[in-house]
Amino acid sequence: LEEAPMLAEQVAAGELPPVEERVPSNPRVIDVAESIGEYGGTWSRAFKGPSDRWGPTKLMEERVLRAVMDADQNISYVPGWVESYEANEDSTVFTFTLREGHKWSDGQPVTTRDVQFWYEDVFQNKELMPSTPALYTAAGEAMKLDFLDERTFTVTFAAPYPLFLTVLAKESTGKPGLDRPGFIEPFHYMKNFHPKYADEAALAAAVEANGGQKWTDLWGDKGQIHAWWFNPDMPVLTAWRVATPPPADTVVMERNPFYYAVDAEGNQLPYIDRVEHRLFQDNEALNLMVVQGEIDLQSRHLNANDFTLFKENEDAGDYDVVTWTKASTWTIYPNLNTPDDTLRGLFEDKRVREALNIAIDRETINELAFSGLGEPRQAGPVTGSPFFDAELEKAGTDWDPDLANALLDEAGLTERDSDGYRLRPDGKRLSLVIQTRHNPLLPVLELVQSDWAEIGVEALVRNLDRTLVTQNVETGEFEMVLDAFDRSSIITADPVRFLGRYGFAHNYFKWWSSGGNQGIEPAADHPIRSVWGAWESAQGASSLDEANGYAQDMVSLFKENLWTIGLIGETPAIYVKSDDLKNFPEGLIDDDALRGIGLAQAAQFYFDK
Amino acid sequence: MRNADNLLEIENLSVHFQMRDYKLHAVKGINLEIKPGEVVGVVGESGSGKSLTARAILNLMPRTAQTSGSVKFKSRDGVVSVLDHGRESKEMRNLRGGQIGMIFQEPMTALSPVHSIGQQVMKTLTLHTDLRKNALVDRATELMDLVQLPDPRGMLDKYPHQLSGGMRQRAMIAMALSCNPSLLLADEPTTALDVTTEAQILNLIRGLQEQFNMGVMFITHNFGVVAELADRVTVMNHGIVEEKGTIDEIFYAPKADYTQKLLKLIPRLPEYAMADSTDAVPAKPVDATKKPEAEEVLKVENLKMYFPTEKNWMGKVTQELKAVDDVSFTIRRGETFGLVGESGSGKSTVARAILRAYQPTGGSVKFKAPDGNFHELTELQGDRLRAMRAHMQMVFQDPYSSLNPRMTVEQLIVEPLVNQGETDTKLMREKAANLLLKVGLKTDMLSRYPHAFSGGQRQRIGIARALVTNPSFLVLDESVSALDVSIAAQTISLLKELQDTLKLTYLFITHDLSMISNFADHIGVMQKGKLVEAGDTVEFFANPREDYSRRLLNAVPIPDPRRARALRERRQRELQTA
Amino acid sequence: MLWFIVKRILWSIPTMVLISIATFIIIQLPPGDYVTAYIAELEETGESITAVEAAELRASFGLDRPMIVQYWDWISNIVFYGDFGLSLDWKLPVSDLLWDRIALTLMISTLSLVLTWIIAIPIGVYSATRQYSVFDYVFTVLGFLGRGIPDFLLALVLMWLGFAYFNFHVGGLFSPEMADAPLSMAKFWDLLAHLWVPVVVLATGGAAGLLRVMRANMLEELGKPYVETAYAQGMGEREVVWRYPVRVALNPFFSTVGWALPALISGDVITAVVLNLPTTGPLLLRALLNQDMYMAGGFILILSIFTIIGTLLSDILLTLTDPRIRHA
Amino acid sequence: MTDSSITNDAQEPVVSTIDTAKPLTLMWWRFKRHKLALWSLYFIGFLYFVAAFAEFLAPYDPFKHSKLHAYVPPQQVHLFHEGEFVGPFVYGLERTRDPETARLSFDEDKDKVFPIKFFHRGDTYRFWGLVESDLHFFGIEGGRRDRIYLLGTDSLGRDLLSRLIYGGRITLSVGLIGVFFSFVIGISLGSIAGLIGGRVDAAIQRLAEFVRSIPTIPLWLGLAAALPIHWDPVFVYLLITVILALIGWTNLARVVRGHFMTIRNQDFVLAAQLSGAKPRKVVTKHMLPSMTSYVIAAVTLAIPEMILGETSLSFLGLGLRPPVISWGVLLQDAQNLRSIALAPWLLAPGAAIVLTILAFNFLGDGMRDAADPYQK
Ligand SMILES: Nc1ncnc2c1ncn2[C@@H]1O[C@H](COP(=O)(O)OP(=O)(O)OP(=O)(O)O)[C@@H](O)[C@H]1O
Ligand SMILES: Nc1ncnc2c1ncn2[C@@H]1O[C@H](COP(=O)(O)OP(=O)(O)OP(=O)(O)O)[C@@H](O)[C@H]1O
Ligand SMILES: [Mg+2]
Ligand SMILES: [Mg+2]
Repeated sequence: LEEAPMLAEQVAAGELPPVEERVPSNPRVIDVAESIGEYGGTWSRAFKGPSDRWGPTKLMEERVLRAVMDADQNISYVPGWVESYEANEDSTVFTFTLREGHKWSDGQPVTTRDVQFWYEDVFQNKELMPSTPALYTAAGEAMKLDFLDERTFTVTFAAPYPLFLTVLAKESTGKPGLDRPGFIEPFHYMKNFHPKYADEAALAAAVEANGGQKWTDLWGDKGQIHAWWFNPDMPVLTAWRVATPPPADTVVMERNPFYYAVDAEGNQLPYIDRVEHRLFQDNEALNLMVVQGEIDLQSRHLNANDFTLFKENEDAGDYDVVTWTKASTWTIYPNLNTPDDTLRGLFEDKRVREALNIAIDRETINELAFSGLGEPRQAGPVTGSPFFDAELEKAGTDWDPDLANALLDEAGLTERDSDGYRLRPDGKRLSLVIQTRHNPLLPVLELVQSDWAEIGVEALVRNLDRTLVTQNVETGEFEMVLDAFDRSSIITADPVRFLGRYGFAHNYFKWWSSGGNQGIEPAADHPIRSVWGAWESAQGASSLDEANGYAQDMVSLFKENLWTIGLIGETPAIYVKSDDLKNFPEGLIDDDALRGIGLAQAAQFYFDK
Repeated sequence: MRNADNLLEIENLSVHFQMRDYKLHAVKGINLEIKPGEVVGVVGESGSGKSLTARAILNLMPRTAQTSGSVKFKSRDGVVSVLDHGRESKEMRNLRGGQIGMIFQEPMTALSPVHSIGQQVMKTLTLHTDLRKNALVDRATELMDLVQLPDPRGMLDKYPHQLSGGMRQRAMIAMALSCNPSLLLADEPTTALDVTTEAQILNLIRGLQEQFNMGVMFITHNFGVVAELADRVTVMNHGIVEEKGTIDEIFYAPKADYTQKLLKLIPRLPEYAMADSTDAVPAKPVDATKKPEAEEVLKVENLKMYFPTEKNWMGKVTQELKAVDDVSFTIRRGETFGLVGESGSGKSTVARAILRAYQPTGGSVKFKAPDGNFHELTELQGDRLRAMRAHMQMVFQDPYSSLNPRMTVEQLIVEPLVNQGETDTKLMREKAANLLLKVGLKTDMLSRYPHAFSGGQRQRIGIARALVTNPSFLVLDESVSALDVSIAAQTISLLKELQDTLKLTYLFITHDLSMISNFADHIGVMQKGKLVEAGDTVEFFANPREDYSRRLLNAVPIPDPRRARALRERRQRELQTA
Repeated sequence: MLWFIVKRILWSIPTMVLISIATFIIIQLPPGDYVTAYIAELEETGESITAVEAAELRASFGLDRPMIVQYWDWISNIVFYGDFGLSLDWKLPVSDLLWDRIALTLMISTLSLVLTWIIAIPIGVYSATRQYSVFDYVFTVLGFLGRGIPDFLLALVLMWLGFAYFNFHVGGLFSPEMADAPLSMAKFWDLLAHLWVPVVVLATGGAAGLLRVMRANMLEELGKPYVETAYAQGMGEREVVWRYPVRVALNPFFSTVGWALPALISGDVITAVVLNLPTTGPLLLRALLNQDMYMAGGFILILSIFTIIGTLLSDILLTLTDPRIRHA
Repeated sequence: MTDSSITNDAQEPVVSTIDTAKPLTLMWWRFKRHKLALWSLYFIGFLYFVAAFAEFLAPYDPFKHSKLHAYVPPQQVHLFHEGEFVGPFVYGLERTRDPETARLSFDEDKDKVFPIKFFHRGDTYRFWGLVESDLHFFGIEGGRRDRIYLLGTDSLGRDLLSRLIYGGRITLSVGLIGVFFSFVIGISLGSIAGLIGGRVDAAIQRLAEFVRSIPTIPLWLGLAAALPIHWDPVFVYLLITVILALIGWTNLARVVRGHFMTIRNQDFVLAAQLSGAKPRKVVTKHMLPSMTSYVIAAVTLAIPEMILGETSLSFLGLGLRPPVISWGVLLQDAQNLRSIALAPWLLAPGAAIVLTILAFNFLGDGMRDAADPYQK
């Protein structure tokens, strides 16, 4: 085992145990992408504000298990902070074993007590978690945890739940502290802030000092204690831990001396000592940092539009532009729940949806708005995904305005007004408001607008504030919205896009997901019910293969109904990488279901000096 | 210099203005010289170029003026040819204020509105003397005292808008005299001063002139003042010098027709009112001139106007200046009420309070409108006040500041008509043109702006504006003070004519007792905010009751150099014996 | 004067109450709340929460209570404890966040403000006294160039030119390697090298305005007779101009200068955003967009207090500089 | 009321023969002497002319994109082809895309000569939405793909010149309405405060403080949600400018008030009041003219603010946005490093804005001088 030079001094001074005592006896071995690295260096990147913890989070988050992708884009799962995980035959009981000698970043051992604490005092605490997240339930019942010994625990469901592990590898929001994956809490630290364990007066004082009123203000959604990003004292399992938290303008993360992974030669990871995140407010400021060579590695907030700009300044800034493929497809969602009945009727008519689809000249959009770097396609699983469907990818993408016109005529939209626009059955002009929060995509919509004008459909483009669009989508007050169809690599990890959420049938989805308490009930024969049915079957399947089969059915249903108007997808995800930074793999799939940059295993990046 | 003795030599000075399609020759090649210790009186028609000549000496012409000729001044460091130097040059800077003092004709506008009197006077002192700090304040206070301003120390902290016309004029005089200049350019410096103050100021100038051998160019329309002060006189008309000569030559052997005409028109106090009259019992004028008693038009009762001068921290007034204190008088239709008195005694304030330019502190003003009813002016507001104002007009003491600088003469004159709803522009224009002619101006001036006129011309524009609506009541505040005697006479007769035909009523504020004696039916005398005497004009001039009134009458300058000299000598003798 | 100030302070109490209520209402005018903004942010990152979770979140932030209760909670904490509450977004006390950035904000905005004045007033005076001279035209054109190009674009262009043609390091206030270095001469130079862009950008926009206003007012005053008097007293041109008309011409400047006070604290948002300056302005912008109501509300309240103080200061300045107002 | 005594004895016509120009005529004379102002007036007139006849003067449909012509730099107009005079013409375009950087570059294809034709028939349009025509001021003869781009094209291959010409329409009309409104409100409230003073002034000052304290962003956000989404963006923008005016008056009001407080007791104001002028007239004819210079300067300063303000709200969904074309919107296209570095010609709208506001400024200068009685 090798010692990072940065820590050698502390070890010599006796402040830190030697590396052998810090690393589990059975550490995780991470395969390097190119070569064994060198220690040291600071990785500079940029962040946009307090909520932009997603960037730092994804580059180093730890999970029970995590996805890895090889050079042939084959996706597989490996254990994360557990030594092993195992499911029983019918996927009702899952057994996890912790690593021997694994330590929190403050040197305290990681045991099942930490898991038990999470389960009993957080997960089951009604003040922190008034309701149970659906992903921890099966057949309507919450999971049960049993602790066999210091290192082993089991999770038991009332019904088969084969997708449990897949979900765990992706899902990151689970209360409290929202952005943190569940399952483990540093008991020795957090107990100081839990009324069950803490001294009442001391806890009250801590709450007061933090400007809160209740103990949950310290811990829950309002608190900082529990958020690694804000609290440097919080013990973590990740490769780095925050040293200078926000609101500093430069947030600094430092290596975790107790990180549990090594490279093939036994060097404790990570190689890089420090990660610095500089605050920026506007994307152009970030672009300037990039071309000036101030960024060592970053993709977040970089836009494919700027590809040429970045490319041309590669030499000036001593960096390379490396691309991955984005799993998302820019998609216009017609709202099947729009309050306008006539319009809803039209949207429910597949001929209309198909006409709107094929009226669009996606080649031109790709050429003009994406410099030809993307691919005209329909919303659906990305190339390389196990659920990829070549037919869906091309469904409705053949540009054929004549056929589109014919389809609309067939759908009864034959009347036109003096400007040449078609009239709806109620005599009003067929005009569709497309909302979007993506400023850079306005040119795309301008092109769509002129394409649709050719078939007598008026598109009104409205660029709105992000929150406003979200609010409109939440309430269903929209006609069409342009957004990314994402999470389309491992769709079983998070299939909400297919189920209608935040897109073509948000209110139907709400009805379904709330068990009929909220939202709008679709007609009994509405095809969306079959999608939900397929997903329910997948969740309740007894094996992963069976579940995946049902998921594939969902994809087929999607293809059949053509609910969305996908435009361009598989655009390059731009990574700006400093010339010195090594072991960054090229050509992976950038998707949240695969945890974005996390797929590249940041702990093994290094600087070649 | 042609003559080494001369302090100032003006040779062939011409000034013209390029108007759009013609040249306006304001000064046409005049020559003038002043010796040290000499007072040269400059008299002449209003608008004849007197002020421009004075400004040329300082090289401070309006920027649009084109000047030719030469002006040579013997400064302490040698002869300076003024016009050869730039307006802002260092040479000029040395002369101005220090060696050449200038009293501008219109002191009301000539002072900076945002600096206190003290700051402005002391600025000249710091520029040209070594006085600093306390010595500076002391000297400034002394100057205030010299020009007869009350509360000299307190005066330093006042701002121009808090002072009466005469007070501002005196502040201006103090500024000009502060550095004991070797040449004083006094452009009608006593127009706003009552005769007693005027006499003292003249004394002061004479004293300095003797003490420092100061040369003085004294522009005035008041032949009494000329007679009192001047050694030589220059008479100007239409931009040329009509006649030059010693004072006696001009008064007793005038050659030019214009001079003769002027001398004939000089208003004089009635003989019976002359202080040095040897007649013990003056012959009273014939009673027939007296008009029959007419109805009352304006009743002023216990009028008070106080200005706060000090406030405590709560904003409560702790000390106030009683500018008008309990003044009552009545004016009858078709009459002229002459208001005279000390400078700063509250005359203008009375006028303004009557017309509700100020809200009086107390008292009542009743005005009989043409509808035959009395209206309490102090209580009117808004439209009703405006309705009353249609029957009243005022000619302001300071013509310059009362004319909107951005309006042409035509706009200014017709404005009251427009306000009354008149829309016929042609008719209005004709009226305006006629009025201009009546007050001795030319109709081609209609499209000029106020700043392009001489002081007297502006005053006449003010009169024309006041007359255009034929108001039934007119306040004239020092309205002919800047006019030469001939135009003043013409204006007065115009006013009289209007009064006779239209039964106009005038409140006439003036310092010119000689003029008012021929014009007013009743006279009121103000002192320190109070109306100390009021009564029939003849009565007043024959038998002034109050001590102050007598002093006023005594101090009237007499437009007769010999008599003035005799009087001066007599007074000096009296002083010595006393 | 003292009473005047006391009276104004009394007046400001109802004004503040009104402002605080209006602010609180207006902040909540946009549909949705912080949780909606939070959902939007999650969506953008490929995450989601359920409707139930959203409701729980609202409850935990107290967003589900009636507005009046929320208002009282907020304002009473401010009035009685000086506690501006927790920022929902940063999960930190609002006051901490503001204090953190206020020093730098004040420094930059004061610097650019003072620079604006130092540049604009003399040039305005010069332009008026030398109307239609070459320099008058030059400054006019430069001024309007600064005004006609959005600050944002100007900053970008300057930075790009600096980077592409002069190899300057631009953006932010320090180079990355200097940011954490201890205070030193080198760091100071580094700061100066970065500061010129924001200062130029901020100054050009503001200076053009003040310059033209000064010029206009000076032209109005220069023809007045009292200027002649000043010359007749023997003053040189510069002294005449600066002592007399400038004082009168500054009236519009004094009328509104007090409102520079709140601007000093918030800084220029757009420029700060593009130049990546760690000032308070972007913080407020972010808070408003994310509906971080305590952060936004507290900040706006502070700004309005300074607006009120600024008006008072302006009025005091006006009375001090112009006796005609003082005695009115 | 007749004044017999004055008019009757005027025997001869005194007015007709003499030079008594009306004040407005006087001003025009003085204005004409300011050559730069005169030229600026012509220039502004020209701009409005261009905006009025945009359809005819613009060579192309401003919305028509071209797949092959994205980011074409401004084309050079030549006169001589291979040493021979042909009159004004442009060469054809040769497009290449760098496979590495994806950058498009265009070279002149010296084999293709396209002479510029005036009164050329091209894209059809409806003039003012009424008359259909296809006549354009100029264009080139050639295939469907051959076009002339004097100012280059934008990212969608649309002719920038045409867009600039169309953009002037909104910028020079709607953009200036807001300026007008905020001036009316500012001047009115300022006048009232300065003229009446006392309690009225105090109330207006508190109102100003209040209005200044209102956070605008949430207000706009609220509005963005409240306004029907179908409404025409130009109309929404118009509404916004009016609302902007409702809160943008404070500065001007305070300045006017400050100035009025200094002059309200001056003799010429009193004289106007005594001559029976109503308060409104006293304000508009006497008091405000004394701040002509300031008001003109403030207007010229407000114009660029409004033009640029067009887009500052756009990220909230409220300002003008594409497909509406205005100079502000066009300039927004250029507000990124990408355009500055790769397509600097997209900054052309900025030049148009600067030129326009300079013209407005010099026009203002001329008007100021014309209204200034102290000028010759
Ligand atoms: N700026 C100017 N532009 C045009 N004409 C002017 C200007 N200033 C003065 N004048 C004209 O020049 C002539 C002389 O003016 P000046 O002021 O010297 O007269 P004045 O003799 O002092 O008269 P008064 O006794 O009335 O003061 C007048 O006719 C006046 O109209
Ligand atoms: N606005 C004001 N504020 C304070 N004091 C004032 C104001 N106006 C006038 N005064 C004072 O009131 C007194 C009377 O002034 P007023 O102008 O009525 O005098 P006047 O009799 O017209 O003198 P003059 O003959 O010199 O014009 C003076 O002492 C003056 O200082
Ligand atoms: Mg004169
Ligand atoms: Mg007076």
